[in-house]
Amino acid sequence: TSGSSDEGDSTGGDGAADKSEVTIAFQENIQTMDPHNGSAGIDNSVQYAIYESMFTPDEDGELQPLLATDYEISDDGLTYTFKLRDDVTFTDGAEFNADAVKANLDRIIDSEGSLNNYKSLRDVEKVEVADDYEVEVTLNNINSQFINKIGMLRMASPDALENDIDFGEESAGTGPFVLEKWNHGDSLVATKNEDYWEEDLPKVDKVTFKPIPEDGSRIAMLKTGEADYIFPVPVNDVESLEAEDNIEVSVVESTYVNYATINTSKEPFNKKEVRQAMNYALNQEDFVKVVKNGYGIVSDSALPATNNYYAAQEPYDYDLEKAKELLADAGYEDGFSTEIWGSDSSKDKRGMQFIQQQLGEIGIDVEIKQMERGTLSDEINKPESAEDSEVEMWYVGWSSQVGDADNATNPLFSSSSFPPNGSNTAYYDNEKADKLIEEGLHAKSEEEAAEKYAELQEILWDDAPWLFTAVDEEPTAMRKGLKGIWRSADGNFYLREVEWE
Amino acid sequence: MSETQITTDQTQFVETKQDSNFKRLLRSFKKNKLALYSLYVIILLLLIVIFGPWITPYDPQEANYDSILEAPSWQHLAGTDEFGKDVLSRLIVGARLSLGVGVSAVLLGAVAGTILGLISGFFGKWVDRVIMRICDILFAFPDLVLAIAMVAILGPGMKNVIIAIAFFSTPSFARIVRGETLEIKERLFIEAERSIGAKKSRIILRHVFPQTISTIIVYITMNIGGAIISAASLSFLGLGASPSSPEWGAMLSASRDYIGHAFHLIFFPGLAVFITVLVLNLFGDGLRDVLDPKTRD
Amino acid sequence: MTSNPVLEIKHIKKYFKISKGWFAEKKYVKAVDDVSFSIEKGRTASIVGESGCGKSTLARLVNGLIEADSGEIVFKGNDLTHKNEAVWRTFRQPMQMIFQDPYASLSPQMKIKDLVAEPLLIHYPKMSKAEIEKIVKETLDICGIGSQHLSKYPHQFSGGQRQRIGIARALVLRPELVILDEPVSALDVSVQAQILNLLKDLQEKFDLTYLFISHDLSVIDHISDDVAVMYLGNIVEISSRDTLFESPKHPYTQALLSSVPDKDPKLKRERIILKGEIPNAANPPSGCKFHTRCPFAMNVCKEVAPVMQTLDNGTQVACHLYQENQS
Amino acid sequence: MTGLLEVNNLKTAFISDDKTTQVVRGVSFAVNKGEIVGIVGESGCGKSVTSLSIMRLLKGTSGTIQDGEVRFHDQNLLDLSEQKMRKIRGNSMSMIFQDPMTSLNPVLKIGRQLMQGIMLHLKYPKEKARKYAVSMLESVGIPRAESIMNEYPHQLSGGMNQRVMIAMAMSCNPELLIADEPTTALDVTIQAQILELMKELREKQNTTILMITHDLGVVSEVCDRVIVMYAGRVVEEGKTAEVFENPKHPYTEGLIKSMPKIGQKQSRLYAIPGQVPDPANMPKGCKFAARCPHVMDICTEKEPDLIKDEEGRKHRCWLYQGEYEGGEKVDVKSSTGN
Amino acid sequence: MGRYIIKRIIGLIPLLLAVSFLIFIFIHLIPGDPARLMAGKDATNDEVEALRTYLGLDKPILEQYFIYMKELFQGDLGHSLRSNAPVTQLFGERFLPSLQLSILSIGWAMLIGILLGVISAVFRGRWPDYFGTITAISGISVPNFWLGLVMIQLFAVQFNIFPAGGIETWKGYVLPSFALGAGIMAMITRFTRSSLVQTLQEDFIRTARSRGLGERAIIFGHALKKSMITVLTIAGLQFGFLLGGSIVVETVFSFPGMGRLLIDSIQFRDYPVVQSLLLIFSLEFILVNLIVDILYGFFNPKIRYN
Ligand SMILES: Nc1ncnc2c1ncn2[C@@H]1O[C@H](COP(=O)(O)OP(=O)(O)OP(=O)(O)O)[C@@H](O)[C@H]1O
Ligand SMILES: Nc1ncnc2c1ncn2[C@@H]1O[C@H](COP(=O)(O)OP(=O)(O)OP(=O)(O)O)[C@@H](O)[C@H]1O
Ligand SMILES: [Mg+2]
Ligand SMILES: [Mg+2]
Repeated sequence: TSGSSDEGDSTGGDGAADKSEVTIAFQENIQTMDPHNGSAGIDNSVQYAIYESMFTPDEDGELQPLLATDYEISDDGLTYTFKLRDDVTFTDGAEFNADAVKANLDRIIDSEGSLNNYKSLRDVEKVEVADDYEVEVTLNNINSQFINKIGMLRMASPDALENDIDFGEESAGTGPFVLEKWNHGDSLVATKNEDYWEEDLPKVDKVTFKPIPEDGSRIAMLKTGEADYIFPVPVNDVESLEAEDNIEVSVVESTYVNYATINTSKEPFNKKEVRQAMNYALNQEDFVKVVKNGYGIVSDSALPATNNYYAAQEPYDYDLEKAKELLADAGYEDGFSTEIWGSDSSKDKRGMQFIQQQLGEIGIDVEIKQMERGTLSDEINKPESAEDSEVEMWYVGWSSQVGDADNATNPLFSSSSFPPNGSNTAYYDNEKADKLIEEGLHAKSEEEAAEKYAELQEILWDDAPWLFTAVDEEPTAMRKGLKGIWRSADGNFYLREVEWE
Repeated sequence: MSETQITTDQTQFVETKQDSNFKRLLRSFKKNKLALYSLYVIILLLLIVIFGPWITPYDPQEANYDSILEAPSWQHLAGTDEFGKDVLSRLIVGARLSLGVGVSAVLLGAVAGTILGLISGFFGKWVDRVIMRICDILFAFPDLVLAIAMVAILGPGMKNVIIAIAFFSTPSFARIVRGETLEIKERLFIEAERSIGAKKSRIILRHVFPQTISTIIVYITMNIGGAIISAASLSFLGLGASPSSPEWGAMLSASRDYIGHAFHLIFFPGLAVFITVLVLNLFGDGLRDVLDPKTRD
Repeated sequence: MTSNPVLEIKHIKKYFKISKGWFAEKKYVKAVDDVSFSIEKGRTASIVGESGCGKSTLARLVNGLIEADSGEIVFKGNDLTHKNEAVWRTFRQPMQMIFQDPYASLSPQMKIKDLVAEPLLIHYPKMSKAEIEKIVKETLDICGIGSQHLSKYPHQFSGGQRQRIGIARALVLRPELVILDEPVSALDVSVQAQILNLLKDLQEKFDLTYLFISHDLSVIDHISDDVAVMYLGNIVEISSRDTLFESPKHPYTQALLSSVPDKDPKLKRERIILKGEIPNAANPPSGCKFHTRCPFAMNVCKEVAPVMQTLDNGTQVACHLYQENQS
Repeated sequence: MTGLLEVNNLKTAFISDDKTTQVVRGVSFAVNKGEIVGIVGESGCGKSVTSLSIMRLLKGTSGTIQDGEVRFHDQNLLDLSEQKMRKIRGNSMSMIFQDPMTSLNPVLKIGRQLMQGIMLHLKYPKEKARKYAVSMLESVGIPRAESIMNEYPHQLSGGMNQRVMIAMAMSCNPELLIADEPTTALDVTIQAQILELMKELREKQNTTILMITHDLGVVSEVCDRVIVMYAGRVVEEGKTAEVFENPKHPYTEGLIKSMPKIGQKQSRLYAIPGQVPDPANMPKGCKFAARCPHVMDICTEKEPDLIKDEEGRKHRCWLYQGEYEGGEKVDVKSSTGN
Repeated sequence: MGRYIIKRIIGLIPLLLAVSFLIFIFIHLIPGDPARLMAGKDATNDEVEALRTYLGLDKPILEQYFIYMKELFQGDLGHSLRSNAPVTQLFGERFLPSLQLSILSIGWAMLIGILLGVISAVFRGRWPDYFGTITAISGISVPNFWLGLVMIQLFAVQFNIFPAGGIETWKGYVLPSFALGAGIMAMITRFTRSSLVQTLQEDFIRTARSRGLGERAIIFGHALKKSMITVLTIAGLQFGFLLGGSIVVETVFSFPGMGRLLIDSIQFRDYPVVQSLLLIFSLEFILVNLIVDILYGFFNPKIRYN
C-alpha cells in the first residue's frame, strides 16, 4: 500500500489545524435544503444538522426522543399523540409547539406528492393540535411502521413556511447549526446555532459539507486534511486508509441490500427452479470478496440483518451441480441468454460483471447493459404491466430504515408495486406474500408484525425472485480525534454532538 | 497550303522530377524520424489487432478470484485486475476494440462530414449557411454532453458510442472539407471543367473530392486518437463499452477505483492509450507535413 | 469585313458586388462596363490591356462561365444571354477556352488521356471507347504530345507541354471559336514561341476563330488581325492590327505602345511615361476613366465619359480628343 | 576599373535527402562601379539562386554554396561570419525582389518595415528614422508619403509596393543593388515607370545595379552589359548593344530571335526546340547541344569553356573555341582571382 | 468597427432562437423523467403524477417551450426543478471559477505552446523539434481524466503540494488547469509550429533577411505576428469550449464549474438548468468567436472591418 504520506497533515488544510471546524465530504451533490423535500440520503443528513425531527435514532437504530419527549398510540392503533418539548425556539424566533408541528405536517400532506416526504404520511387522515405541546395524528389504517416515518420528519419554523422562504438561502430550524452559505455543487457551510436548546451543544463553530464526486479525490482530501470525515469510502481503499496514523476507519453494517431482481413474469425466470439454480450458482462469499473487497455480509434473507424484523434463512450454498440439476429440471440444461441492467456506477459495474462470470458457469449467458440513471428509470417505468416489461434482471440495491420493514418489502415484492407504481421489477406476484405484507404493516403489535415478516421472508427466500448477494458494510473514514459524528445503518449521518478531542 | 505542318517540337521530353504522392510520402518519412517510428508502432499495433486473440498469454476473460489485483510479476507482466484476469491479455485483445471504435467512429464522421462539407462549400449560398450554422451549434455544445445525450437516446453499447463520437466529429470534418472545397472551387481547373461543359455532380465527384482526399486522410489519422480518448472518457462517465469487454477505456474507468493501491491497473491501460494515440498523432502530423502543409483548422 | 460574325457582343456589363453583409453599403467593381465588339470567322481578335482591366472577366462572360448583368452575347446567331447552364452546355462544344496557367487549369489527379477524353465523354456519351481513344491520340499528336505520355499526370510535364495538353483538350471537340485567356504569359520566351506557332498552325488547319487575350503587345502584334484595347472595364480603341500599331489614336494606346521595352538597344525612342498608378476598379475615376493619367486630359474628360466613335481610317476610339474633331 | 563585385566560379546546389543538385554550376562575372549589368536566361537557369548566393540568403532553403567566391570590395563574402554579413546586407548591398506584393510583410505597416533597416544600419533614433523614411518614399515618387507610412502593403498597388521596396533597398545608400526581376509582376506602363526610376538612381547616386530578368526588352532598355545564363552557367557576356547586334552563342541567338517584335511581321516565330535540361539530370557536354541548330560531335562530349575573345566578349561555345585559341579562359581562373 | 459588431450581434438573434428551440427539443428527446427521478424509487405512480403536475411537466412540450421563452424574454432563466434555485444564481456561482480556470488553462497553454512551437519551427527536423513535438502531442494523447487522477495521486497524495479538490486557495486551480490545458497546449504548439514553418518560407522573410535583420527580429518581429492569426483562432475556439466547463476534469477535481453543474443537471433531467446552460454556452461560444474575429482583424490588416 502507499502509506508514505503520514506526515502530510502538517501542511494540510485548515480542518486539521482548526479544532472548531469540521469538513465533511461525500459523493452525492446536495440537491435541496427544503426540509420536507429531501430525497437523497445526503439531503436528509445535511438537513438534520439544521432541522430536527421529533425522534432520532441512536447508534443502535433505536428511536430516541428529540423534539418530542414521548408518544402514545391509541388502542385502535390509529391515533398517535406526540408530546413535545416546550423549551425550543426556531432560529427565526418562532416558537416550537403543536401548531408548528401541525403546520409542517399539513404542508407535507397538502403537497399530495410534490414534496418528497409525502410518502411518510400517506396513511394520515388528520392532524390535530390537542394542547400547546401535544399533537394528535390520526391514521385511516393501522401502520406498524408509522412512528419510524413521522418521527423522522424535519420541522421548520411555521413563519418560514408561511412566508415561503427560500430554504437554499436561509434556514429556520431548531437544529444545532444554521445555514450560512450554500454554493450549489461546491459547498454548504453551516455555523453554530448560538441559542441551541441543549446546553453545551454544538461543540464546533462551523461545519462544511462538500460534495466530492470522485472517490480518489475524496480520499486524497482526507489524507491531506482538507476533509475530516468522508464517505462513502470505496472498499478498496480501506486498507490504505487504515495504514495512515491519523485516520480512523469505522465500518457500519448497513441496511443496503445488493441484489439482482429476476423478472418472474418472463420465460425462463417464471420457473422457480431456474431462479433457485441461479442463486445456487452464485458464490456469495466470492461476491463479498471480489465485489465488496470483503466489506459485506452474505445475504440470508430479503431483509438486511440490521432491520428490526430480519429473520435468517437457510443460505443457498454455492453448488454448481445442484444449480445445473435444477436448470435441467426446468428444461434448460444448455442454459440460456439474458440481459442484466444496472446503473453506470463503477460499483454496479463490478457487481454485474461478477454475476455475469458466475452465471456463465452454468451456461447462462448474461449481457450487461449499463444505463445512465435517467434512462434506466425510464426503461424500468415505461411499461405499464408485467407483460410489457422488458427488464430481465436488474442489478440494484435497496436501503430502508432500520425499523421499517414495510418499506423494505412493499415496494419490492407487493404485486401492487409493479413499475411504474413501485420497484417490484421482479414482477413478483404471490398472493400469500401480498397478504403477509399487508398484515405486517397493519399488525397491532411488534410481535405480530415480526411474525408476519418472518413468514414473508421465508416465502421470499424460497421463491427467489432475486439473485441474493450481500448486504453492504459501509466504511467511513475520519481524522483521528473527531468524535460525536456517526453513520446509521440506513446511510444517514448524525453530527449533533460532533467535536474535536 | 493543303497540308499544314504542325510543329511537334518533341525532340526530347523532359520528365519533371516530381514523383507521385506516395513516393514523396515515403521519402519524406525517411526524413521525419518521428513519423517513421510511429508508422512502425502502428504496424505493430495492427498486427496485434489482427492476431491479438491468438497471442495472449492467458484467456482474457477468465476470472480467478484467488489472484485478484496482483501487481505485475513474471507470471502476469501487467498484473491482474479486480477479477484476477490477466491485464496484459486483456490489453492485447482490447486493442481491436479500442482501435475499432476510434477508426469506425472517425470514418463514419468523415464520410458524413465530407458529404456535408462538399455540398456546403460547393453550392454556397443558403445551403452553406444552413449547414454551417448547424455545425456551429453542434460545435458550441460541449462534446460530452452531446455524447451523453446520444448514448442516452440510443441506449448503451459500443455501436451507439461509435455513432455518438461520429456524430460530434462530423462538424469538424464538414468544416475542413468545406474550407478546402471553397478554395478548390476557385481554382482554375474547376472553371476549365465548367468550360468544357461538365455537370456539377461530375465536378464535385471527379474533381473537387479527389483534391480533398489527402486533407481528409490526414485529418482522419489525427482524429482517431481523439476518438479513442473520447470513447475512454465516455467509459469514464460510465457510458462506454460493455464493462466486461477489454476495451481500454472501460479498463481505465474500472481501474480508477484502485488507483490508490493497484496502480498498475490504471497505468497499463493508460499507457496503451497513450502510446496508441501518440503514434497516431505523430503519424498524422508527419502525414500532414507531407500531404498538406497548409491545413489550418 | 464579311457580314457574318461568329461572335457578337453588345453592350455587355458585369459588375461584381464586393461589399459583404446585409447592411453594408453596396459597392461594385465594374469589371466589364458596356463593352461591344464582334469577331469574324477565321480571324483572330485580340484584347489587350493591363492587369485588372477586365480581360479575363470578358473572356468568362463570353464563355458563359459567369452571367452578364446586361447586354447580349450572340454566338453563331444564337442569343446566349441569360441562358442557363444546360443551354450553355450545348454550345460548349463549338466554343472552347484555353487558360493562362496551364498547370492550374488541369485537374491534377487525372491522367492526360482522361483529361483529354473528358470533353468527349461529356458531349458524346455514346461514343465508343476505342473511338474516343483514337480521337484523343490524334489530337494530342497534333498538339505535339506523343502517345507514350498518355498515362502521365500533369505534374510530370513542363509548362509548355502542359499548355499543349490544354490546347488538345479544347481542340478535341473540334470547336469553331477558341477563347484564349493569356495562353502564353506563364511561359518562357522560347516556349512561348513554340506555342504561338502551334496556335497559328492549328488555326489554319481547323479554320479556327480566336478571341485572344493578352497584356503583351508584341504577342498581340504577332498573332492578331483585330485588336481591342481595354482600360478599366471599357474598350477605348478597336482597330485592325496594322492600323493600331502604326497609328494608335487613344492616348492610352499610345502610352501602352511606347512603354514596351525595346528589344533593340540602338533604337531609343521618346517614351511616354504615364504618371501614377492604375486606379482601383472598385472606385474608378469619373468621366473618362483614363483622365487621371492622361497627358492630354482636359476639363471635359473629368466629367463626361467619351463615347465610342469610328474614325476615317476605320479605328473606333472613345476619347474626347477625337470627339471634338468630329463635331 | 576594378570590379565592385566579382563572382568567381560560384557553385550552389540544393541538397535533398537522396541527391544533390547543382543549379549554379561555376558562374563567374564581375560588376563595375556605376554599371547596370543584366543577367538573362530562361526560367530555372539559376539567375535567382546566383543572386541569393551573392547575398547569402539561402537560409531557409536546402541550398548551400559549394564552391567559389563572391568578392565585394575585395572581401570574400563567403568567408564572413553571419553577423558580419548581416552588416553588409541591406546596408552597402541590398536587394529587391520580383513580387512586391509577397515580398513585403502583410501584417506590418510600411513605415515600420522601412524604419527597421534604417534604425539598424544607420543607427538613427526613431523620430529621425521616420523622417528619413518619409523622405526616401518621396524620393522614389510616392505621393502622400506620410500617410503611406501608416498603411499596409495590401492597401497599395503593385507598382507602389515595388517603389516601397526600392526605397527600402536604397535607404542605406547601398553601393550595389541587386534587382531580381523587379518588374516581372508589373504592368508595362508601371514597368516603364520603375525602369525609369532605376535609371535615375544610377544617374543621381551612381548606384551599381545587377538586374536579373528574363525579359530581353528590359535588358536592352537599361543595361550596359548583359550576362546570358543557360543551365546554371554563363554562356555569353558582353556589352548589351553588341550582344543584341551580334549574338555569339546559339542560345542567345535563339532567344533573341524567338521574341515577337512589334512591327516586324513574321508569320512564324523562330522557336528553340525542346526544353531546358533538368538540373538533376544534366547531359554530358554542352548543355545546349540537344537544342542547338549548330550541334557538332564534340558538343555532346565535352563542355566548352567560357572564353574571352579579342573584342572583350565572352562566350561558351565550341563554334568559337578553335577560332580564339588564344582567348582567355574565364572558367579556369583560379579562385584567388586577379 | 462598432457597427460591425452590432450587426453581428443582431445577426445572432435568429440563430439563438433556432438554437434555443433545438436545445429544447434535444433535451426532451433524452429519455428520463425528472419527476420520477425526484420522487424516488419507492414513490407510487400517483405521487409521481402529482409531482409532475406541480413542476408543470404535464403540459404539452410546445407549450412548455413557449412558457420558457416567455420567461426568457423577461430575463428569467427559470428555476432548477431540483433545488428550486434560480438558474441565474446557479450559473453565477459557477461562472467565475469556470472563467478563471479557462483563463488559466488557456494562458499557460498559449505561453508554453507558442514557445514550444517556435522552438520546434526554428529547429525544424532537429532534436529540439522532436522534443517539442513529442511534449506537445503527449498532451493530447492522454485522456485528461487519467492525467488528473495520476496527478492527484502524485501531487496531492504523495507530495501533498496541491489540494486534491476544491478551490479555497489558488492552489486548487493548478492541477485542473494543467489537466485542461495540456491538450490545448499541444494544439497550440502544433499550429504555431506549422504556421511558423510556413511563414518562414514566405518571400517577405527573405526580404527581411536581405535587409540584415537578425534571426530573432525576423522570427519575433516578422514571422510570429503573422502566425498568431492561426494560433489565435485556435485558442479562441478552445476558450469557447472551456467556458462551457469540462465535465471530466471538473469531476475528477471536484471543481465547482459549469461542467459539473451541467452533468448533475442532466443526470436529474433538470430541464430548466440544462436548457439555459446550453443556451448560455452557445451564446458564449458565439461571442468568443466574435471576439476572435475582431482580434483576427487586429492581427490581420487585410481583414479590417469598417
Ligand atoms: N469574382 C470576382 N469578384 C469580385 N471582383 C472580381 C471578380 N473577378 C474579377 N474581379 C475584379 O474585376 C476586375 C477585372 O478582373 P479581370 O480578372 O477580368 O482582369 P484582367 O484584365 O484579366 O487582369 P489580369 O491581367 O490580372 O488577369 C478586377 O478589378 C478584379 O479584381
Ligand atoms: N528552394 C529551392 N529548393 C530546391 N530547388 C530550388 C530552390 N530554389 C530554386 N531551385 C532550383 O534551382 C534552379 C534554379 O532556380 P532559380 O530560381 O535560380 O531560377 P531562375 O533563373 O531565377 O528562374 P526564374 O526566371 O523562373 O526566376 C531551378 O531548377 C529550381 O528548381
Ligand atoms: Mg486575367
Ligand atoms: Mg528567379
